[in-house]
Amino acid sequence: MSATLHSILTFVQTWWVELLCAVLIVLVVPLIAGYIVLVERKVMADMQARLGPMRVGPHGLLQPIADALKLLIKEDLIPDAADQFIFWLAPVLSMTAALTSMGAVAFGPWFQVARDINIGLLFVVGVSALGPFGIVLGGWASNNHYSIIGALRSTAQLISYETTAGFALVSGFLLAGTLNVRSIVETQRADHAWYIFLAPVGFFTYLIASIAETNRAPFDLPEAESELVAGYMTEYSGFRWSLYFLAEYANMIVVASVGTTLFLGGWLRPFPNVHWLGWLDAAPTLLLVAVAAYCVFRAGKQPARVQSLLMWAVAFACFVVAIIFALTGPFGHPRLRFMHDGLYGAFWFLLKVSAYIYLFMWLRFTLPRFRFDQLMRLGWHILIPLALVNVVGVGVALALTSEFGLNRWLAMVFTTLATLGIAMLLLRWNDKYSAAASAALLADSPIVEDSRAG
Amino acid sequence: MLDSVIFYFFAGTAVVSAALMVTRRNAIHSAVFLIATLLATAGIFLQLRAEFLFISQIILYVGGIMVLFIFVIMLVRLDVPLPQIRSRMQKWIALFVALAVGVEAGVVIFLARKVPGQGLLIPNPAPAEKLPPNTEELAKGLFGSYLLPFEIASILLLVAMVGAVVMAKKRADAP
Amino acid sequence: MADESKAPQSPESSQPDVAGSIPSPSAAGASPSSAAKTAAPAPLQIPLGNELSRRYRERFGAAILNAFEDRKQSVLILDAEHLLEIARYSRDEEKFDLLEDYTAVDWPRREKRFDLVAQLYSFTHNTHLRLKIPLGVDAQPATLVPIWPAANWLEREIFDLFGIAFRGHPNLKRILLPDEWQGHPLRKDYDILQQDTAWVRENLGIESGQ
Amino acid sequence: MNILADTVHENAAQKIGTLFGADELVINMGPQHPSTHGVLRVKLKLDGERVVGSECVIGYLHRGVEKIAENRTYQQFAPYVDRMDYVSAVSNGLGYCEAVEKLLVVEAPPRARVIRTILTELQRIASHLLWLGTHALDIGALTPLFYCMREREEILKIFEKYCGARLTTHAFRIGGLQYEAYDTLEKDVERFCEDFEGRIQEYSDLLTGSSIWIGRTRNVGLLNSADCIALGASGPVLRASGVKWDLRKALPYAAYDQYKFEIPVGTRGDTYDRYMVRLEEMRQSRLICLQAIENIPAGPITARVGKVLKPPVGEVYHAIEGPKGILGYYIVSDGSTQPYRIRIRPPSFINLQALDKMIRGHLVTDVVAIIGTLDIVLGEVDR
Repeated sequence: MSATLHSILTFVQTWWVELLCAVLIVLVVPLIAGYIVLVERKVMADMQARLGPMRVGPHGLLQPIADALKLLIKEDLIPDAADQFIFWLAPVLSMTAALTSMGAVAFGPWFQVARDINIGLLFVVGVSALGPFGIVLGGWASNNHYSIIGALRSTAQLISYETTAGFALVSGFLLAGTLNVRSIVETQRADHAWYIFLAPVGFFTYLIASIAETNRAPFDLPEAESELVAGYMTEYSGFRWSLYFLAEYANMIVVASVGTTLFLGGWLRPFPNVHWLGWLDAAPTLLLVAVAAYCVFRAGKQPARVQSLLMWAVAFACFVVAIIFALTGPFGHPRLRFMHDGLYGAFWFLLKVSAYIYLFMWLRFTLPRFRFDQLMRLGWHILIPLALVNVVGVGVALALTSEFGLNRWLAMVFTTLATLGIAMLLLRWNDKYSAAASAALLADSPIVEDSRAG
Repeated sequence: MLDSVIFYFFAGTAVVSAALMVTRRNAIHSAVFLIATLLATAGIFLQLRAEFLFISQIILYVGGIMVLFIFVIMLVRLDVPLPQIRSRMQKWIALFVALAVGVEAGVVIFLARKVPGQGLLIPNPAPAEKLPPNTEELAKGLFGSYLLPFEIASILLLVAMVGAVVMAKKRADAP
Repeated sequence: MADESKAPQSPESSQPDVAGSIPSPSAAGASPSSAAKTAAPAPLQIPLGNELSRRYRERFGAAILNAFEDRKQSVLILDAEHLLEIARYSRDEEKFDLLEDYTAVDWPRREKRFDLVAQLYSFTHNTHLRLKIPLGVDAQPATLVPIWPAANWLEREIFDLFGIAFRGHPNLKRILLPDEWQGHPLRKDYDILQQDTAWVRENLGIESGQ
Repeated sequence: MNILADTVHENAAQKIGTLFGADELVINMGPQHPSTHGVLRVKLKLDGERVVGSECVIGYLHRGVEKIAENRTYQQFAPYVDRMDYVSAVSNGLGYCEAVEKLLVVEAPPRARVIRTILTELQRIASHLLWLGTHALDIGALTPLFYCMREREEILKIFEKYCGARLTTHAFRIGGLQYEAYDTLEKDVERFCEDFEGRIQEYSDLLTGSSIWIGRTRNVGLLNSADCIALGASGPVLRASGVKWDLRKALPYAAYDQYKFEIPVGTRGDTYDRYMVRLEEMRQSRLICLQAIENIPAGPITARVGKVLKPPVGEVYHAIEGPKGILGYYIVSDGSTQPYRIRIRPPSFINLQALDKMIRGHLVTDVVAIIGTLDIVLGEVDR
């Protein structure tokens, strides 16, 4: 008995950082996801000339919490004709996949659960590939036409775009020469370049594929509300529904993190090797102080005392964090400098992830939705070939640099242009194809026949 | 200690799910338990530090093949019993095959116990944490010494894929 | 209430223009005295003597029961038997390619109880033409769907609300009211107070809305 | 007759089997579905996701307006027409009032006709805006809805200032108007029109050139001009198929003969063309409004019709170009104060008939786009 206890204690002693991170992920990610929803609604409101949530808390700051509470106390409905077991399992599976894949993501040099896992990003990609099960099983178990169509759409879409995402990541892996998250980031520091500049085609194919993989607009067909009500989630409500919802937002964080790590230099600040740009590290402090100041400014204008108090609290929290950043920063106390890497890394990483997610939102509110066949055509006819060609291109460029000593940037520019040329060809071919396809559609449907013949 | 707890957890999950997979009537339930089995096996791989094998198991078998399995199960009408080829001998053949496999497994285990170090079941006794990361080794093996078989296998798969596409594609002139 | 007050009135005072089966004596000039009181001195209904009516009369003779103009709108009254051919002629020869509207009016005291009313429009000539087809209560007029597909739902609506069954209609069933509904609401003897309370009680779970 | 058997109660496996087997799946779209724009129910017969047949089930909103009319006086019935196509109440009112005026053989005075024209054109813009927003939303573009609502709000404010109501306005009276134009009407309309040009450009920027939008609407829901005419489809649907015809030009009513405007036409008769036609119609309506406020004639706002309306015996059919198509009123008078029969020719009802033809061969996704592009209002379909 004591041996078991001892071994557990040893385990905890060895792995306490990882355990802490894991617990933090499980606890904090749902909260963060909730606040991403709030931010999304605010961004949407801003783009649509309105205010967004304003009622619960100042500027709707407590809205996510209210929403979560509402979802938790909602009646837990399971349709009569549903497959009880699978209906229960599916959302759990989705959420588990999303949270597990977050385990290998490094939010800064310190904060990572699976620290020295050798396959790093591959782990993230692989485990998030379990997500479709949650969707397809949930759709099937609901026993509803809309659900099943949503589920099938979703699975087909995820499988297709995972391939693209995989190939796009390979181009980054080729450049980094490793799968380990830390090594990937450090290689980018050593290479004096984020890989978005060395493999732009890879990044953009990944960007598109990652939007599709998270079922976000304009690829949100599985849950296209105007067609399929809510797709695979139609029969879900309350807490189960919120699990799906959280999984979607957690997946967004995951794909954004992967993209950031591989293509946007992970937790490196811009120009990490240029010392005279060290003042860039003042950014987090200034940003937080600015937020705090704005909160103080708005606090006076809140209608209720509680609300202005809450505003003050937010301002205070921001200010405290700003002080921590200042103390550990380049101009801070030398004895606190050891925290610099972890904190500032996390800041830059989260900043990039936020920008990435903001892009998702921006696209969502700007673009109409694809149709399923168009989505598939984009995936299989354009993106997959493009990503494949890009892998070859990056490989050739690497060979040119290492074997023939060609300038790295020159080689990359050259191969990128070649890849884009091929992409143009693909596009033209696709246009021809789709024109032919729609002609065929018209040919075999009675739409154009003269109805007056009768 | 903890290692064995984790091992038995994975092993138990694998065996129980496998049994459940065989006994479930509902094909989707069977598929779910098959997924559980595969995941548990992947867990054992991870414990053995075969990271690449672990992730390939998940990406290929779970993320790829099983998704297609479920797809197919959903596409096929399952309430209509397929006209199966049944023969009276079926029961006996099944029994014979089961017995044969059982005996074979028993013999292997028996022999392995007998000659330690040479049997199939006793792996390299090096502790799991000490195993070297093997992704690179795997790559070197596949793209180095075994390049030709690797390429042959890939061409074979390509042929199969093209064949499948050709067969599945509807002829333009088909009715 | 409406029913009582209106139905007796209609045969005498209000029907000259929509003359029933026979060319009406009063359709032409004798515009009703009530009209003279409120409106212009010029008669509102005058016989239609233009080219159009001449062509129709030449071609179909007795099938054109009457032709007149009401507030400068041309009206032809047809025999139901020849509806299909006249409709086809109107579409193909007279270029009335748009069946703008198709409806019915109920005259319960008349010998031929219903009028089918079709509003035609010609893009070529930019003119309207109204066809009116008096029908007996059990008459089954030919469907116009083969000529103007637009008639499909319109005839279903007439069937639904007036109970006129069209011969050869591809899908003649109720369109606005539930399939099991009893009665045809736009008939004058179907008072708004006597709706299908049984259906309402059974399907909506309420006593009648009235 | 019931070719579309309901399969809701089949068990899951069978259902999924039928989804991809040789059999066809029947899916019920509506009556409670986010994109059927009301209580429309479409039974879709699908082969995979492709529509092979359909049947509209309507009548959920049937209120028997035509029957009610027979029990009301002419004036009493006027507010009822507002509640048919409730997003373009002003147009409905115009059609009704003009029809009764024709029946009475009176004419509204010029001032009333110009003000009617202004308000009706504003209503056309409002109706098209609501259509654009919801149509774009159906196709997945979230933002245009809010932009469109913002502009529609301005129009509704003008209505509110004019007659006190925003939606079911009952703005006109038989014989003319009840209310004199308020002092700043011209100014309000002018300000709106000035802003509106840039606003249309905003929607256009979001949608017109977007390749996704084009992909979703080009060649979707084709309806050629012959089919349009045969099926009775009118309004923007007809014009998008290339027929340059508009009742405002063909048989002018109100004050339309005084203003210059173009009739936009499409070439292919697909969803994109209908979008472009409606967008251009909004621009043209704006131009009409601008011309109309230039010169609103002075004079009385109502003709002398008396308090008790007893139209002479007879009948009249009067149609106007509503935002959705030909909006016709056929009124039979027996000389009493109540109409003997009022028949309303509802553009939505007749346009909806074309749905089956338009969606055959398309995907379920396109059904949504096509229902949207028809611009139906169920209150008018069911009456």
